[in-house]
Amino acid sequence: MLEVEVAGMKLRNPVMLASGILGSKHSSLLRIAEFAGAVVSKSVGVERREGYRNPAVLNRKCCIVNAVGLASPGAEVFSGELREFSMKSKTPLVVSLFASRPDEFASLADYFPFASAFELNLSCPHAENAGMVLGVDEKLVKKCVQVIKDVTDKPVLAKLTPNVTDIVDIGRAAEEGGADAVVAVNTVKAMAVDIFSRKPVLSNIRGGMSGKALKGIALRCVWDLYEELEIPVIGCGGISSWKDALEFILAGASAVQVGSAFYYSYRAIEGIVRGLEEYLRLTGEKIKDLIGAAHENA
Amino acid sequence: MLEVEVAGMKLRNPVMLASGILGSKHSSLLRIAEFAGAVVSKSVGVERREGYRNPAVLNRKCCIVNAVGLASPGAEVFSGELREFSMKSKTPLVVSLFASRPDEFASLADYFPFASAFELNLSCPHAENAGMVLGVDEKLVKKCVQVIKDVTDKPVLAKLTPNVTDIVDIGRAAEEGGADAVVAVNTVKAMAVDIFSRKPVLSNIRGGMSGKALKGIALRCVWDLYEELEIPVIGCGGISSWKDALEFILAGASAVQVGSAFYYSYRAIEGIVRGLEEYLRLTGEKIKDLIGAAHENA
Amino acid sequence: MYCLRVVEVNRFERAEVVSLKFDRKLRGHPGQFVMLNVFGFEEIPISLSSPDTLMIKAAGETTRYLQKVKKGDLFGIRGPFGRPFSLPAREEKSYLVAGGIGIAPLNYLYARLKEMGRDVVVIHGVRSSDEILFDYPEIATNDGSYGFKGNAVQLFKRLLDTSEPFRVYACGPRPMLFSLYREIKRLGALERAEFSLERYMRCGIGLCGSCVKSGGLRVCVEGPVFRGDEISEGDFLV
Amino acid sequence: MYCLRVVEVNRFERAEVVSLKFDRKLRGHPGQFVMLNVFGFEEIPISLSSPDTLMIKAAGETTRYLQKVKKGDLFGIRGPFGRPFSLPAREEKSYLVAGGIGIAPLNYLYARLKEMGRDVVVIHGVRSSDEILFDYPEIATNDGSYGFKGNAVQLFKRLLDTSEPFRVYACGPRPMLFSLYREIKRLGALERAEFSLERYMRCGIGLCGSCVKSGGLRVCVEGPVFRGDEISEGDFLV
Ligand SMILES: Cc1cc2nc3c(=O)[nH]c(=O)nc-3n(C[C@H](O)[C@H](O)[C@H](O)COP(=O)(O)OP(=O)(O)OC[C@H]3O[C@@H](n4cnc5c(N)ncnc54)[C@H](O)[C@@H]3O)c2cc1C
Ligand SMILES: Cc1cc2nc3c(=O)[nH]c(=O)nc-3n(C[C@H](O)[C@H](O)[C@H](O)COP(=O)(O)OP(=O)(O)OC[C@H]3O[C@@H](n4cnc5c(N)ncnc54)[C@H](O)[C@@H]3O)c2cc1C
Ligand SMILES: Cc1cc2nc3c(=O)[nH]c(=O)nc-3n(C[C@H](O)[C@H](O)[C@H](O)COP(=O)(O)O)c2cc1C
Ligand SMILES: Cc1cc2nc3c(=O)[nH]c(=O)nc-3n(C[C@H](O)[C@H](O)[C@H](O)COP(=O)(O)O)c2cc1C
Ligand code: FES
Ligand code: FES
Repeated sequence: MLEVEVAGMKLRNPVMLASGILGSKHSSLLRIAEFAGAVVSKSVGVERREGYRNPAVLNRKCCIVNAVGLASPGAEVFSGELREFSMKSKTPLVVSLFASRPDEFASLADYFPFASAFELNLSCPHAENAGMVLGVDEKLVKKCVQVIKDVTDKPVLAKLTPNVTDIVDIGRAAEEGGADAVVAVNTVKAMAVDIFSRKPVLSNIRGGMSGKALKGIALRCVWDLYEELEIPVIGCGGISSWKDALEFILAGASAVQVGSAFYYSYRAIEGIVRGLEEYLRLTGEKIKDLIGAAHENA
Repeated sequence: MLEVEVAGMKLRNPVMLASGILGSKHSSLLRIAEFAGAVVSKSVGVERREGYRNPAVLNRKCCIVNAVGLASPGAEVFSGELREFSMKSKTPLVVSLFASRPDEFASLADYFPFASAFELNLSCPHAENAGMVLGVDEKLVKKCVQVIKDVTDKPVLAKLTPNVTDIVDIGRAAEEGGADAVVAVNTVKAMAVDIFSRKPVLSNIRGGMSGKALKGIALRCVWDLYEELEIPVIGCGGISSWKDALEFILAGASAVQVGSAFYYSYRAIEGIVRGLEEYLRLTGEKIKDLIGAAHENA
Repeated sequence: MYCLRVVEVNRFERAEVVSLKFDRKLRGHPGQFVMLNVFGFEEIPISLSSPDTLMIKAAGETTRYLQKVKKGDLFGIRGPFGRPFSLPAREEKSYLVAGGIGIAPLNYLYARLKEMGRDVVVIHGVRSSDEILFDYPEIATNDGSYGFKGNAVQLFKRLLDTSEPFRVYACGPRPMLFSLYREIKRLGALERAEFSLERYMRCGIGLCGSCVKSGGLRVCVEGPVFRGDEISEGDFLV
Repeated sequence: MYCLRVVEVNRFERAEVVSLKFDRKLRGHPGQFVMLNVFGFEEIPISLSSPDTLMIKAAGETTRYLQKVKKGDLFGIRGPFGRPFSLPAREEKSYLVAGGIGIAPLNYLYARLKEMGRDVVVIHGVRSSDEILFDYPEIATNDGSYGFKGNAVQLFKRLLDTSEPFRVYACGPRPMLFSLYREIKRLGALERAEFSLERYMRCGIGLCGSCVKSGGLRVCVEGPVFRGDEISEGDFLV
């Protein structure tokens, strides 16, 4: 009922954990993997990276703004952590990678022989020399995907930024580079100023906005990508209920990723999976038949 | 205490009405002009325009998504409506213009001799052949501003879209074209799907998101534009309280515009003005001395 | 927006009116309206005719389609929105003056006033007996095919007892409202009368400005119900 | 984030501890913490030591700066966050075992338990008499300069009366918590003990994952207070 196949991965349900949320330790990944269709680990680069000073995350009424700055122990150490996960769980593990140049992506793949797939972070909006600095440039995006596809047979997902004039152009570049799917989207550039101290709240000044406020933006990106690309689209941004997830699936998402909703509940994914299940039991349908269904009615 | 001078306009307070909100009739403009520092009228083009069918506006918890489609009676009829306003109110009237080509902007100016300034809508994200289709292109933006500056001595504000890879590039183009200020920002592209009917909610499918969810995005745009441009920045997006307004002013806005907040209260602007007044009475400061103050502390 | 399902359909075919009952009560008050999203057609403003019913008269494409709705059909709803009718003081007698489909919100108000044990007269004016929707005692037909021959305002003038405190609540076509307004103005009782007005609506939430009337008032928020003294003659002439 | 103003400062200079009282009570419970944004420095997690005070020991740049705070200074606050201490049953005697600045959250718990009329023993272990912050009767000093000579866990073992129902609440440095944990485990009473743990925190709201401990539990949400049986020995060794 809930099974989907995305980018060559068979998932028991279409609800994945988004990168960077509780994805740094095998223990939290394991807990979430009990219910998730797949988990994506925190983005990792070749070298250890401190990340930004606190405050690095801000919770507002309708959104989260974060500038964690891709804090990571580096590929070698992190591969040990993730290996532990892969030994204990059957849930597919997607390893998210960041890099400052296309060829760095290639060198990262080797560290994670146990990965079910790789997700390229071409979209973090606050890292100085990684993420969206590559992801706004069609040529670089294509190149990044190509170099990693050259060194691995595993599926490669390109995670896109909405901070571009036309996300479809970027999605097409990823497709041309050989991506097996695109993930739409990472956070939107945003910030906050504290009126009492009269300073930006985040130490990095600018951050990325996620959560409910992102939903309509992400949904539009999924809709447009679905219309123009051949490869599947994975939806991400502001999904916190089964209704949200279904909205994305109807708009063309083959699967969805859930991040900020864990602020409201550790059972975010469990709740969405259960909700979709109940809904489909009522309608007697299969989730995979609903992917993109709203385009026929539009 | 609250006086500011923006783009050559002296405003008794920095809180303006945003374009497209209650800006089609002189009677509603008059009511809002009682408290506002300035009002911006609904965008008008040369010809009458139907706009999109209903549903054209959707209210969600944290945001409004609209695709009104620049519905307008056309310049000639609308000039009569606005003239009535200008005869009855001393509050500066900014006339918002849309066009499908740069030269059309020039032909519009003549209809509104009573305007205090013009605002160029280079940013509506859902009109087919106007707004953001021009506003994503630096050359066109520069050209649009130039042609209207050639035919009028009035201040010209360029209203920018956040749906671009780098809003500062677009802002710079407006500045080079001779704009007296930029307004940041118009709505972000977004949409919604109804899971019961399995259709996009808006008749136009895609719309623009405004309201609280837009605030952090707009604030980041204002911050970045303030750092790079010489001309003043007018903040717009998700402002609904005096605290929001102050946040934008500290981030570099010389004035702010308020739109969706009228969903919560017709007294949105009155409330913001009163709140700022009280705050400044407490601190003993002048609002104009706070413009961009957070940059010094960052 | 949320979705409601139709659980009962009542057709008044000769009047080209349909009454739709939904699976849930809306938390609204008499005089308020919802934005009804008729999927595949338009989203239109419709007054509540009870906590869970809407009555719709065929006027164009969407409302004509609605005449054919079946039990089980789903509709999108935003609202209820707008200012409801205010309620009369205990000693006041209420005159509810409806023209045509204008009976819809007044029917809801009637029920509410009866619950409260108030003294109410409903006057419903229609073109001919075909268009009678409820069996209120005071019916006026233009063609005299039933009840009083004439229009609702004429019947109202005949029934109004100005010797005791009264309130007037009105909904109907513009010319009818205008003639009633002038009558009430003549009586110097504008602040005792409330009129439900119509304007083209897009947003229903006070932003787009398409429903603004004189005085800068928004029919979707400050209305649709206005007190007589909030209305100017021009409001009936647009 | 919102802002609070300091209305009272209490300095314990020899202990390098400061207690800040704010202009407003935080709606929190003993054991919960806030993310304290020290403008110009870092945002750090600090436990509530009462509904409106925080006690901070100098540990690094930010906490050292905090020692110099003055009345009137403003701080950003997110929270209170996290799971508080659970309260004992009426018949249970509570042993609050604190090491150093670990007394902060237990001081708040003590006040709450006293209000409820419960039987409480507070055991506070410090290095020397310089570091005593409150005049609780049961003080252990490593150097014997005051009270019991030894550490808090040794004193706890001496005072614990296992013949009656009891609960243990603990906060302090990792080695102390570990030795207490083993003692409680030996007694087979892990589910009667609660430990307030510390991990590096970024978000404080359960997203970033930096505070995750064994079992996938988040110290900022499922903690900082954990029951003994939710903790594994490894949690003290990282
Ligand atoms: C506050 C309010 C309450 C109403 N309550 C009821 C009711 O209870 N029952 C009922 O039958 N009708 C009611 N109407 C009128 C109803 O909204 C219109 O008849 C309907 O919108 C017609 O739509 P259509 O597509 O069938 O016709 P169209 O062919 O699109 O239009 C026919 C006429 O309907 C009016 N209309 C169309 N769209 C709108 C719109 N978006 N907003 C306002 N008017 C519009 C215009 O005058 C138009 O000329 C109400 C209107 C308002 C403003
Ligand atoms: C739930 C919780 C409650 C706490 N309650 C109190 C309290 O009531 N009083 C008190 O004095 N201290 C408390 N602490 C410890 C306090 O957070 C650290 O002492 C403080 O962060 C040190 O910051 P610094 O910049 O001065 O030192 P740094 O030089 O930055 O760091 C010194 C040490 O403090 C710890 N630390 C630094 N930053 C953090 C962080 N973001 N999260 C967790 N630990 C950090 C690390 O172990 C680090 O090695 C608590 C910690 C946690 C996790
Ligand atoms: C605290 C935090 C850390 C994140 N870290 C990463 C990351 O390392 N890599 C990445 O691709 N996305 C990262 N993201 C973005 C999320 O994966 C996701 O794209 C975004 O938050 C939108 O989804 P949501 O609204 O469900 O959170 C992070 C988001 C948050 C809130
Ligand atoms: C219903 C609606 C209509 C709008 N029409 C226009 C318009 O005609 N021209 C324009 O420049 N902006 C228009 N906007 C955008 C607003 O002026 C403003 O930029 C945006 O809503 C963000 O501000 P807010 O969050 O305060 O609403 C419209 C917005 C809404 C909600
Ligand atoms: S319908 Fe938009 S303001 Fe009333
Ligand atoms: S501090 Fe981020 S998950 Fe706990």
